[in-house]
Amino acid sequence: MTKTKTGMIISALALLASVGWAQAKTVCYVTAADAHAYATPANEALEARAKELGIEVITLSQNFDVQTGTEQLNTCIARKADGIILWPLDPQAYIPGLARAQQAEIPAILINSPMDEQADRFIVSFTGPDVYEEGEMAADSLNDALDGEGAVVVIAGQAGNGTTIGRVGGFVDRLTEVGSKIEVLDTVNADFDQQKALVVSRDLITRFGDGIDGVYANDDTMARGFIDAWKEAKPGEPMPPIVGINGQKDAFVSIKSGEMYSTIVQSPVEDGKLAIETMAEILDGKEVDARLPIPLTVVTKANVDSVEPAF
Amino acid sequence: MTDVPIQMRQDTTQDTTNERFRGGSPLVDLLSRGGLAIAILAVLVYGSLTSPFFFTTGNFVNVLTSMAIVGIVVVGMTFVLVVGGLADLSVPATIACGAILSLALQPVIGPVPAFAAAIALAGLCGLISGLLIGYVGINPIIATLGVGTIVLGIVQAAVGGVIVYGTNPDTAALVKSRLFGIPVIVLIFLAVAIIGHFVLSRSYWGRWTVATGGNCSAAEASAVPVRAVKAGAFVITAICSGLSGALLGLTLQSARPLVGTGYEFSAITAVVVGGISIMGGFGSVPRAIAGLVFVQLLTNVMVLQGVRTPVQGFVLGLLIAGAVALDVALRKRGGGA
Amino acid sequence: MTMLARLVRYRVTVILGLTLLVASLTVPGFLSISTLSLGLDRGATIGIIATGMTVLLIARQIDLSVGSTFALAGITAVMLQPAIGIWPAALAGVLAGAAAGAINGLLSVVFKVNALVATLATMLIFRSIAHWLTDSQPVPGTDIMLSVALSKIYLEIFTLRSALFVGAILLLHVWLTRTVAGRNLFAVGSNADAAEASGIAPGRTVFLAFVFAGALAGVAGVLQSLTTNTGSPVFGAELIVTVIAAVVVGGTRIEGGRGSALGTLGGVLTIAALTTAMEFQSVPAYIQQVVSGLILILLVVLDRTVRPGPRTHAAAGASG
Amino acid sequence: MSAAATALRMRGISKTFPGVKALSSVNLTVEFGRVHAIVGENGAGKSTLMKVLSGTYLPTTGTTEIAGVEVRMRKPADAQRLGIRMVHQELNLVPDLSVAENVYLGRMPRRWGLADKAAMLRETAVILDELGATIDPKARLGDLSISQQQLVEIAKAYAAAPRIIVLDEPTSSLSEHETAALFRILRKMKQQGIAIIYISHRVKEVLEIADDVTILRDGSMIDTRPADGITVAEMIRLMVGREVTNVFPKTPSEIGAPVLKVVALGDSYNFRNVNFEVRKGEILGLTGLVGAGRTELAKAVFGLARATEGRIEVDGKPVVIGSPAAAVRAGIAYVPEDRKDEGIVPSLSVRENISLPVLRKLSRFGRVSMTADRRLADKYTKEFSIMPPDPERRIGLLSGGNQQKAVLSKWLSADPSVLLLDEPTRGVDVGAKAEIHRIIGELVAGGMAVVMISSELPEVLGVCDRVIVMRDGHASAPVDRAALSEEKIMALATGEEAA
Repeated sequence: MTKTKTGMIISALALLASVGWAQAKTVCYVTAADAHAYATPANEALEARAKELGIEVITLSQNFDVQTGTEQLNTCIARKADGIILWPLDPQAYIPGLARAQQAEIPAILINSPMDEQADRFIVSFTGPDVYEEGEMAADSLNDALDGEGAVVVIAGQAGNGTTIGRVGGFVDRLTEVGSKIEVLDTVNADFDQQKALVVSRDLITRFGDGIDGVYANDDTMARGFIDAWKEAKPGEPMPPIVGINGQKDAFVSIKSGEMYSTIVQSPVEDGKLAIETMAEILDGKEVDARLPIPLTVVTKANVDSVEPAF
Repeated sequence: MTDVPIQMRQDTTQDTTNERFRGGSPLVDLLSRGGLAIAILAVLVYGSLTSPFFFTTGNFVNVLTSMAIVGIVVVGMTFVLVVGGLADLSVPATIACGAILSLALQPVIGPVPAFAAAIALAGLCGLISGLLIGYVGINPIIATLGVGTIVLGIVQAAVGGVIVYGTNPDTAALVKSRLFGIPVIVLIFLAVAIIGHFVLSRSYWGRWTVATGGNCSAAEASAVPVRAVKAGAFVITAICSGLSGALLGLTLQSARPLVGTGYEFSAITAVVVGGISIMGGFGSVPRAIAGLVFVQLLTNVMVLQGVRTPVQGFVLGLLIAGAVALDVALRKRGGGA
Repeated sequence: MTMLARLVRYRVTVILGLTLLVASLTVPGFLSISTLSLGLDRGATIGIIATGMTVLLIARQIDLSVGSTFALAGITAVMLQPAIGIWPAALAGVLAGAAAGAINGLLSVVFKVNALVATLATMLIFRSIAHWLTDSQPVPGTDIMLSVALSKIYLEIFTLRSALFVGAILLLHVWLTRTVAGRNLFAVGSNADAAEASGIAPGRTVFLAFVFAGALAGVAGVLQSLTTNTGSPVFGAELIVTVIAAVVVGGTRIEGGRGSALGTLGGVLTIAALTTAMEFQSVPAYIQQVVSGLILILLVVLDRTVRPGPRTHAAAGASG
Repeated sequence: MSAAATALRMRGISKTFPGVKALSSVNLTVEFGRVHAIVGENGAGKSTLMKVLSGTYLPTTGTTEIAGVEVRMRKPADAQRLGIRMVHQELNLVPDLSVAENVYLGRMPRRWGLADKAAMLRETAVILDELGATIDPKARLGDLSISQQQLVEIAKAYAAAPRIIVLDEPTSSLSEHETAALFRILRKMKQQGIAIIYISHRVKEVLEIADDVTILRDGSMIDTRPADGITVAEMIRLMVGREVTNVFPKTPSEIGAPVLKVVALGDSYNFRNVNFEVRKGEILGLTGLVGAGRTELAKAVFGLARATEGRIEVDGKPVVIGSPAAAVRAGIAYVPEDRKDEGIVPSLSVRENISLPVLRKLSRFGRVSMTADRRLADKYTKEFSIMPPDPERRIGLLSGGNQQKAVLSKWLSADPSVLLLDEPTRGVDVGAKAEIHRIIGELVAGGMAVVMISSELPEVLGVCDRVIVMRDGHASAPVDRAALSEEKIMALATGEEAA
């Protein structure tokens, strides 16, 4: 009996342990995850700014599962939210949900990641960095580092993930576009995971050895994995130039010490703030631009001291 | 206990014998015993023929280092399978527990106590699963799934979901250092494996584990504390995963809640490929490690060959199914009457 | 029967009722047709897969590969659209699911590989095939407006998939409790040797159970692809835990021989209601995880420790 | 079914497994309306022969005729279609289905495509009534007692209106009382013209019920003859190939002080207020109908089940027994009834099985001393002449009798002062049975106190010094050897004040 009660109390508490109900405008925020190095500060910034703006936010976490996200859009519509901020994890899958939101006359914007062009007619705006653009910037940076020539390896995120697709696609397309002579030796998936990156890097180093002239990692965490593997396998030998993305603190340290060539800073705080501010304007009936980028900064040894790390 | 299927109450010796334990023809016997050794040898030969980098000290150290972390989990998982506990699916949670706590507690109580506390807390998670499985009688899959979900949720809540960074680079240097050219982490793995092997094959606890997996009721009627033995297997696995996680945290000097994802399946794969029955009552740590070595070498060869990640998963899946199907087939053919 | 035993027997109903009560007190307007409709839709994907899983668990089997089958079926349905049209492609997707189930059945019945190990292997294999087919990119469908149409709500309650789910559960209920084949399924899960000695073919039953579970995972996968107009190799990666939890919370025993379709409906609705209620309150996903984990463990512990008298399960066994 | 035809005619049936010839050229003829007993020791080929008859095995050579028609049965369903029904010794029932569903398992009646539950319940009630069993057709089978389940198994075979019914050790879990009821049923079936094949170890029972007897030994048929005119001794001689004079010899021993005393013990469900004591050098018999609470009592004394009331004393001192380990510490050992399920760990060697309860004593710093382990196994292998004399052999590969000797060794290694034996000779062939009795005799001669649970009255009468009889969870006062008779025990067991 007591056990039943305990369980019930726990579930009751879980339901109650959250923000109360107020008669403010309600925005439904479908985020990528609520426990993630980038997403968490973005979520926090978004929620903090919303409070200042007097907007009620319902945060739904997809926990990196697209299917959950598509169903959460339905929750938002059923909840009769005044606006939807979606963090898409797939370029396609949310389109029908967004279409339904439009039918229900709920304005929707995208945060952080883009979707396919087909989605454009269902959204009011897209705020945030462009992962494809980040790939392009990384390509430019690595092209600079190698003087447009050499063999590189790409350590990619999770296969099939929207960010991975954008960051790898932008990189490869850009290299072709500028006619770079950089050759991609291999692209391996390490799921944005440092340990997995460490393991695949060990294998890459064994396989190609000194044939690796440069490295492009889809994020700084995985760049870290390559650095560790290199130091392990070839202690004392000079590190090939490594380009990462995100602008984490430890990447800044690595750039200063020369272990990394560059990273691209995108601030999760800016990302979150911009999204809610844009939504607030939409709710006030103002016109907003269809594309509202957050600043992306390439950080190398040259400017590392003047830029703030993202997180 | 009314749900226990009706037992036979008469002696039919041929039928009472578990198929697995029948004698067979020498060839079949050799195949089932030495199959794994032959397979490892085949991978070695193929690897050295196809890649100039394969048969190098560097590559072997690389393979060993890569398998050390999952290897420690494999040692624990062997106990779970042998005791008839099916599988411990809470491994990702206990690894995360070890990794995050060993880093997060460093500034508070110092690196060594943090390390110990991380492992102890992981062990506590195993104790909860173990109590549910051994004493309450809950199916291990459900219990470890549930406990794993809860623990992972708590761990995420505790750190607010962000990455925890290390504050003491010396600890990282220690874990990454080498002794006689062998990485310390590999030595730790070997020590755990040797201790695990000793406990399973030479100690009374190990004998109890095998007996409980072989026939739980008979072991219980032989004054074996079966509930504790079952629970113990899960505690052992959790301590191993905790240790694994702590070492992982120190190596990476950063830890995320999802750091342990996938390790449970890698460990089960190794144990199963090592020829250890999921039904329990049979198996040893060296067999499980042989399975791990085979899987790791094969993966290494595939990576050196530039095989794509999805294909690697495909091959691994085929390997698990094939290894077990072959095992079943060999034992059946060897069985006869 | 004691009060406690009664509580345990109707535990799913109790938890479901409690969830609804607490939610309605904290979220104004929670108890409404639109919430019910939403909850059903949220539960439909899990529920359709859980319907297949119920049959497998009763037969003392398990399928860990349903998430991968789900993705594979969806991809098949989307990739074939340009070639053979939407509906034939959807059918092909379901058949792909059934084929995946048949492979599991084959491994388990013919090659006698333990179901847990066999489906662990095929989970990897099917997922790899999904990545290989799509080159790890999501594949768009041909008609996006169909997706919007499919999500339409009928009779103010049902979407296509939630109607399919409820229909499937009701059919399964009749099948399990009233048909000879359904009763034979219980016999196979409870004591396969006895079933075989009585002229029932356990191998065939188990094989068909796998095919059924695969086909339903296929149906769910196809519906998912059609409503999102996307086939993605990463779909369904997180499904399996929820599916098994829903079935087990519904009172189906993982050791075979006991279970019911209506229980699964209760389990699915409980989980859907809980998720929806917590999402309405912005409860972080990790807290949601802790709550679902606790409820799962709690229900199973109660099931184990409280024996609701010797006859209760008999009645359940005889009448469904 | 033509009355003239012979129900079953098997000619020259042989069955060879790789390396083993299980049956060689067996002929068997069974007539309709007669009970045909098949007797033989374990391994004589009875089970193999029945598996051929039930379609589980295809014979290597030989032909089978049912009612004059030659048939070839490849699976159990084939045999069932021909009207052959088995009552297995390992009950083939489904615990999670109802009694009625079990009775109709594999051939449930349909109505509009659905299972016709009403018809099943109705018919099952009729059949159970006919068999004189008071069982609710709606009850979940797993909730019934073993003997009730046995009756359901018989009802299941009977309900199929078979031409030939095969009963494999049907009385192994039935009390004498229930056995008598079964025999009434069999006689009724016989009158209906059903051919009954009755397989049993129990020679006396066979002579009581059978019309014809076929004796198998080592896979060959020794003889078929009418049951009239065979004596028990003759039949045993034919089974074992030698004359066994005294089936249950009693070794004299000196009875000393009480060792184990059980006071007002109860588990508030299976047994209540049980009092007895067993003395040094004494064999105390514990008998009664199956389900009377004997096994539950023994398990509670050994700590495998929980007692809710009363106390246990060893050597005059009260002991708390919460687990088998505590019982072992108190000097109590228990050889369980179900050897396969609770006695042996088949995957371990004889050595590993024998040392299981004393592993901790053989260990230092957690490590098991292999020397001590081997010494223990060697000792008992020799002492009890366990065959084959190889302690490293997996125990699952041994015959039942040798397994039982190993289980006894296991407990003697723990050096107990009280030994609880639960049906120690069930399923053990005649030769091994005598040997086990010899060992028990030696143990009590050496001063051990033994509590022996047995359903076999001749055994109880033969070896026990005193006997207590349990009925519905209550124990009778001990009856001295001098005052014992089968009638007296039956009267106490059934509560009928006869004799």
